[in-house]
Amino acid sequence: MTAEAPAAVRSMNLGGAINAGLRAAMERDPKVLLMGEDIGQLGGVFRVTDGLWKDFGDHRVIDTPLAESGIVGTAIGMALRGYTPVVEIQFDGFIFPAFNQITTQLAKLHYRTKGKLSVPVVIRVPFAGGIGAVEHHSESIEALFAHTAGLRVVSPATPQDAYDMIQQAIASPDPVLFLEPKARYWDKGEVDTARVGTQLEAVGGAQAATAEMSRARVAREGKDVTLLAYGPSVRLCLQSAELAAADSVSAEVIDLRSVSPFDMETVLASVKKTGRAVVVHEAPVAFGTGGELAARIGEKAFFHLHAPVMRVGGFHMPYPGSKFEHDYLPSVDRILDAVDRVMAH
Amino acid sequence: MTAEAPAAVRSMNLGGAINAGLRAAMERDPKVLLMGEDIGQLGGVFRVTDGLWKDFGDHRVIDTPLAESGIVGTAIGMALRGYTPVVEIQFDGFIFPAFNQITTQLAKLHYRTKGKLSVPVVIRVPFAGGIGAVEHHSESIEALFAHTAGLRVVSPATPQDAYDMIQQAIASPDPVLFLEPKARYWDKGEVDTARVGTQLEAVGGAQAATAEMSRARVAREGKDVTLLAYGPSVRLCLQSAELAAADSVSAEVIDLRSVSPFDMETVLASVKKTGRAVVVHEAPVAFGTGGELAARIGEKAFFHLHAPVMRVGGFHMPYPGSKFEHDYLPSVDRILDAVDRVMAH
Amino acid sequence: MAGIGPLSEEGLVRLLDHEGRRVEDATYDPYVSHLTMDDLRAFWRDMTLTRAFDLESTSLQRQGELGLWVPALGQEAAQIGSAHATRLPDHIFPSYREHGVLHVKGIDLASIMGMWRGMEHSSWDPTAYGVHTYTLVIGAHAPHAVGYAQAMDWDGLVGSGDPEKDGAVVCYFGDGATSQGDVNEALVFAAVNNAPVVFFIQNNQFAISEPTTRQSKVPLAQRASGVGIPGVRVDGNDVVAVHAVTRWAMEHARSGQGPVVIEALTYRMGAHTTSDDPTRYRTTSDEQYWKDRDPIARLETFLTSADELPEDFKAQVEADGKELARRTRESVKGWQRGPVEQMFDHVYGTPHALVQEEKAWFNRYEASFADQEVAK
Amino acid sequence: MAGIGPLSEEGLVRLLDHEGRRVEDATYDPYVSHLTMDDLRAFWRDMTLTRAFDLESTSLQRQGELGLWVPALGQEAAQIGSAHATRLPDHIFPSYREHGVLHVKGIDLASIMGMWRGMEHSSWDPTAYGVHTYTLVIGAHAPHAVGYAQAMDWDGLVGSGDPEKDGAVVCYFGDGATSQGDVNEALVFAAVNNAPVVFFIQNNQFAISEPTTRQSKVPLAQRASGVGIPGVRVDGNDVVAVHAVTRWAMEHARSGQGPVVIEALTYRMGAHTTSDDPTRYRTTSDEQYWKDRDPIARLETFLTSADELPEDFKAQVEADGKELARRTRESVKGWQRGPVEQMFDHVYGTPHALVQEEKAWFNRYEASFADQEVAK
Ligand SMILES: Cc1ncc(C[n+]2csc(CCOP(=O)(O)OP(=O)(O)O)c2C)c(N)n1
Ligand SMILES: Cc1ncc(C[n+]2csc(CCOP(=O)(O)OP(=O)(O)O)c2C)c(N)n1
Ligand SMILES: [Mg+2]
Ligand SMILES: [Mg+2]
Repeated sequence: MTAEAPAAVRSMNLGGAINAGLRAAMERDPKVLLMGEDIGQLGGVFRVTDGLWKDFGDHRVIDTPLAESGIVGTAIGMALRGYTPVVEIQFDGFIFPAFNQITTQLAKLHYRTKGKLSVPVVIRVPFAGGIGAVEHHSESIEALFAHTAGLRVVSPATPQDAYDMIQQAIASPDPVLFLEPKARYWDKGEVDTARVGTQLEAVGGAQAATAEMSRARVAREGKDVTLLAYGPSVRLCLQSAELAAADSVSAEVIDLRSVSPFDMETVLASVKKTGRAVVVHEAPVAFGTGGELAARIGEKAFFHLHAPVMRVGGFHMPYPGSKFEHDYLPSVDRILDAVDRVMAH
Repeated sequence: MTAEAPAAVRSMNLGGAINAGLRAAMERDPKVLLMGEDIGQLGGVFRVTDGLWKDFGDHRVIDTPLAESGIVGTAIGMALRGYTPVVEIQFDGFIFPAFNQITTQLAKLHYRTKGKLSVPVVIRVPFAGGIGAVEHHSESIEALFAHTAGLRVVSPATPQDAYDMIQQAIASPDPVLFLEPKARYWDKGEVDTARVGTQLEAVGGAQAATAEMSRARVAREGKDVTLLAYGPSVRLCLQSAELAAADSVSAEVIDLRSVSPFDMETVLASVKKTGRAVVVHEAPVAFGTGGELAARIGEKAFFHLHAPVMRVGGFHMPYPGSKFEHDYLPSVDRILDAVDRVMAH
Repeated sequence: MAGIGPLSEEGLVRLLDHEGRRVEDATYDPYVSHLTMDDLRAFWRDMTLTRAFDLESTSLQRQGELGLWVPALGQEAAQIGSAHATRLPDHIFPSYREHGVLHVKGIDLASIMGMWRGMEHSSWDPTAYGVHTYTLVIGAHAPHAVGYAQAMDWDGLVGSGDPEKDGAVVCYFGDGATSQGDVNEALVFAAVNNAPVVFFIQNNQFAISEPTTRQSKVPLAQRASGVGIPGVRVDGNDVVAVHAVTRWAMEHARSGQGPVVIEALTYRMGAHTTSDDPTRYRTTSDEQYWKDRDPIARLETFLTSADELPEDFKAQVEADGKELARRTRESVKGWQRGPVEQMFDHVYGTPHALVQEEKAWFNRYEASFADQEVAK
Repeated sequence: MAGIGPLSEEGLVRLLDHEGRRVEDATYDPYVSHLTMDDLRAFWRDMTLTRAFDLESTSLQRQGELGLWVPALGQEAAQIGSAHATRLPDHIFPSYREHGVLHVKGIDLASIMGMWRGMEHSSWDPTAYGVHTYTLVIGAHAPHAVGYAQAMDWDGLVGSGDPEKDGAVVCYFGDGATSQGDVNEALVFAAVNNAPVVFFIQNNQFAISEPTTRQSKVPLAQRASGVGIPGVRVDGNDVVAVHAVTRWAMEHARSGQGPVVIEALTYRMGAHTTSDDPTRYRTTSDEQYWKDRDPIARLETFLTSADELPEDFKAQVEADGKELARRTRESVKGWQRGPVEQMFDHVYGTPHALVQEEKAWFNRYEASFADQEVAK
């Protein structure tokens, strides 16, 4: 194999990678526009859209009235005329006023019209907890949207994925809920900025991009137990795997990346190998995405399992005051406790 | 044991039992009021509130403006002043405009105020499919609410339960999502109208009622496989059990009655006995309540299971046109197919 | 609009009174001065055909051929008059009762029955006709209309200086819908963005059983003033006045002057849907009062008194109505559902692993019955 | 309000001009004629204490003692003036910035810090003070206020004929909130039910970074006319005018005449919250303009020119402010989170199997560490 051209690798944090990805998408396609509360001059409360208003102007970076249903609803109308609106919901806990628009309109218009209409709206949501915030600013909402067909739900865990996946989400003809692990905005990493552009500019790029965005990634190989996570919990699982290794337990970590759909092929391959699985997410365990994973692993790999699939996540309660979140959220200790339990079999 | 006083048993259909239950609750407590769209003079599009406006008047049976968020939101305000509003959402598919009020306010106010405030609002929703309706009139929404702590989610399957549980829901100090299997409104049954009143008038009645409403019921005993269902799917499971019996498979049917919380004690006792479980619901299987049941059964009864827990339910798609619903919905055939699969082990 | 209720007939723009006499109106006369008797006959024909179709549809539902029917009876003038004030590139966001609008926009009414028969959720190509699909969630389409209108503006289709080229959006909804958050947010977004959209309220006096007085104490057009845009009330049973007001509003929007609210006061002469029973909540004398104000009869009286409705024209329209009804009946009865696995199509625009897996399972499952059949 | 924008200072009700001079107003003078100099000094004291507390809170956040602080700087007149027009059984639904209102209603400001420190989600007993908990979801409390108001009416607390006995509800929200569906639905429900509720908009000119012009092209009080209720614009930096207008509105509501919208035009002198950086979106000259219109200074000038603000009174208020700041600082620093299993409490009002199970698991899990500790 000959040496490849040097990739355009830059060091970025996760929030900056989304910013750069948005910029690249806007440069690539003049129909891509951003809308949301405070995303213009302010650059968003997390500064994820910093600089874009200055460079692309009022018409492509739109500060909207303070009404989430109206934001998503008007974005749908724009999409119907060929635009690709990328909506920012300021915090996870404020997506609910738009629930009707997302669930009954955005998710269903393509199906409703038997494919005659497409609404490629991307909804960016800084989600999950761990930043010491007040109420409604730490919610994990993925299960509430994954249950609704027609939406894709993804969450990047690394700057590279953040950079690639935001562009893939924008390129996808389907509506995408893009969940940004806000506590990881400041995580640093190397980002190859060339690859996704090449993918998207190729014939069938949007399809390929959607498919790639929907695939899981083996973040660490192992053989005794599979840790399944996405978004903010991936880093935690990697740390847990590191510690488990010290205890001679070899944990494989799968970064699911996509919640709807789950990449069950990758999941099942791993679980069939290890015979044990622990699912980790911040959302309450009850009726969460971990239940779906556990059920499907059960259905498809029952006779490979040495132990029940364990779930580590939030409790059945509203997200508590931030002084409690350390205890509320899944932790390395709780993950290792679950690993111990599955390893006992 | 001496003979008990003859119970006040009447024959009713499920819709009529809710009507009678609402009437009894309104007679018992002058603070109970009904609100919703077209529930007054019209008696609701399913006539579930028929006659109540005439007998209780404008102030207790309130036709509201056409705005679900406003309906639930104002109901919360009334509850804060000591009223017990029973809200009707006209159809399952129209609850989403109220999603924010239900999820961020109704569910959380008690927790938010450390118990200082209570909002005992009951939200009645004719839910699920099978009536040949147009879009948005056949949705199964339970998973979208069960994931949120602070709400109770229940669904009666028989006229007796409809009569009892609506009154227990109204008596409960917690907000309750009361899911009425609309395709079963016309199912007939005998209803003892005396028992629940006695329960509610006793000391600690509200607590006892809430607890009872949250318990599952063994609807049919069996020993080879457990069929788990609630609301509209219970009748289907009983029919399936009947047919399975002809095939020498003894199926136990559990009518869960409550989705949040699930009565895991009853579920686990049954599954530990049979070693096999099939969950049936109309909602899409993916990220549905069956996943939660399967996961929890896995966690708690793994080594009792002869086969993976199977799920029978809707597919990952919007509820299709009514000409397709017969194929979309779980059927006796699909349940028996799942029973065959678990019995193969 | 000060001091009057939401059902008041005071101060409505009216160009034909309810006895079919022409009333002068300095403001709106210019917007109908171009209309010829041929145009008016065409309006009458459209209203009459819409009604023939509508009555046939109700009877098809009664015969079990449709799951549901939503009649537009009595609202023909509001729909035909306004729709005739639009043309491409205008785009229309209907609610679910605007059969008359569809007809004017060239959608063959016989072809829209798939959704009411339960075979599909929408029936025509929105792009081809400039008419979005029906939306059953009350008010949910209102913000779509606003976003679409903003985008038309960005695309250079508004206020270009060439009035023939410019376009705007019309968004239809009912009196009940005015209470929804989405409709109010749409007004806010439209006003602040100066979006070229005309909100056309058909105040048919009922949201199912609830009279408009349950939604408002004041005329619904007044909602416009809350966000600082013009609002006009028009006699919704006067097709000429509706046309005039809508033309004015469309020119306003197309030329870049921003959104407008029109409230057309009309009356739902039929049931809300075929599932409804209006005898439970309204009086026959009320119904009779509005029967006497039937929008079709009004134009008919005007044309007849002007000796402009020849018998042969009437006979032809009647025959056309029968033919439309016949075609509708036949196409409905003939239409079979597609193959069952069709229900798995178009959930996504690109392959989705779960849908693929479930579809594959379903096909295997279905095939297993076929195998059993064969085995027997 | 015709033809003016949402930030216009034209036509505001004003009883003290920005140089602290009394302006006459035939309509609203009667609503302040009862005020004595003692009352005005009390207003000034409340504003001054609120500000002292507010500044201390910001510095506590800077020191890491609070997770977040939401300053009310500049909005003291709007809050103190309006709150003084309420008394039990009136009930208040604040947004999240109404610290001045809380203070007037007798809630010890030092005691409200638990929620900003992350120990809890709300801090006072709503029933005891007639002040609902803060609501962080913009606009979500507006329908609560309306429902509460309707229920007050049913309870015989409105229009009883005895004005001393009657009550009403005040619902506070910001300029940004006026765009939310919930706020608009609340207006609809209030209007149609004639609910005794005063919607009090603090137009502080910003929703975080967005100026009010992103929410509306017209004054926000005009939203009232959309649903046919009275709307009044008042100079929100004039505590006397705010008091007058709110008194009028409360009497209107309490006597059964229905809802009112008040828009108090003020200016958020500080950041949106301690997480915000206003230098990114507004100019210092704008800030200076409004600094010159500081509501506290305005009343101070008036009182001083009338020779009604004795030095010893000022000194005492200053000392009280320092004391409040000190108490706040100490109570914040001293306040420890409750035991961790507290987080499982009050999810439901009656036992819920899942919560019980998870709590039991958690306690066992926690205990296992204690065991390990012991084992070591
Ligand atoms: C969000 C929502 N809530 C409730 C319904 C049920 N529903 C269907 S039509 C209708 C009344 C609509 O009244 P209006 O807006 O006046 O329109 P009309 O039917 O009179 O044309 C209702 C309540 C719905 N479709 N959507
Ligand atoms: C539904 C919702 N969306 C977004 C937010 C985030 N947010 C918090 S405050 C705020 C601005 C509110 O502006 P305004 O209503 O004018 O009140 P102010 O903060 O100026 O007092 C925003 C967007 C929220 N809290 N709730
Ligand atoms: Mg109507
Ligand atoms: Mg503001």
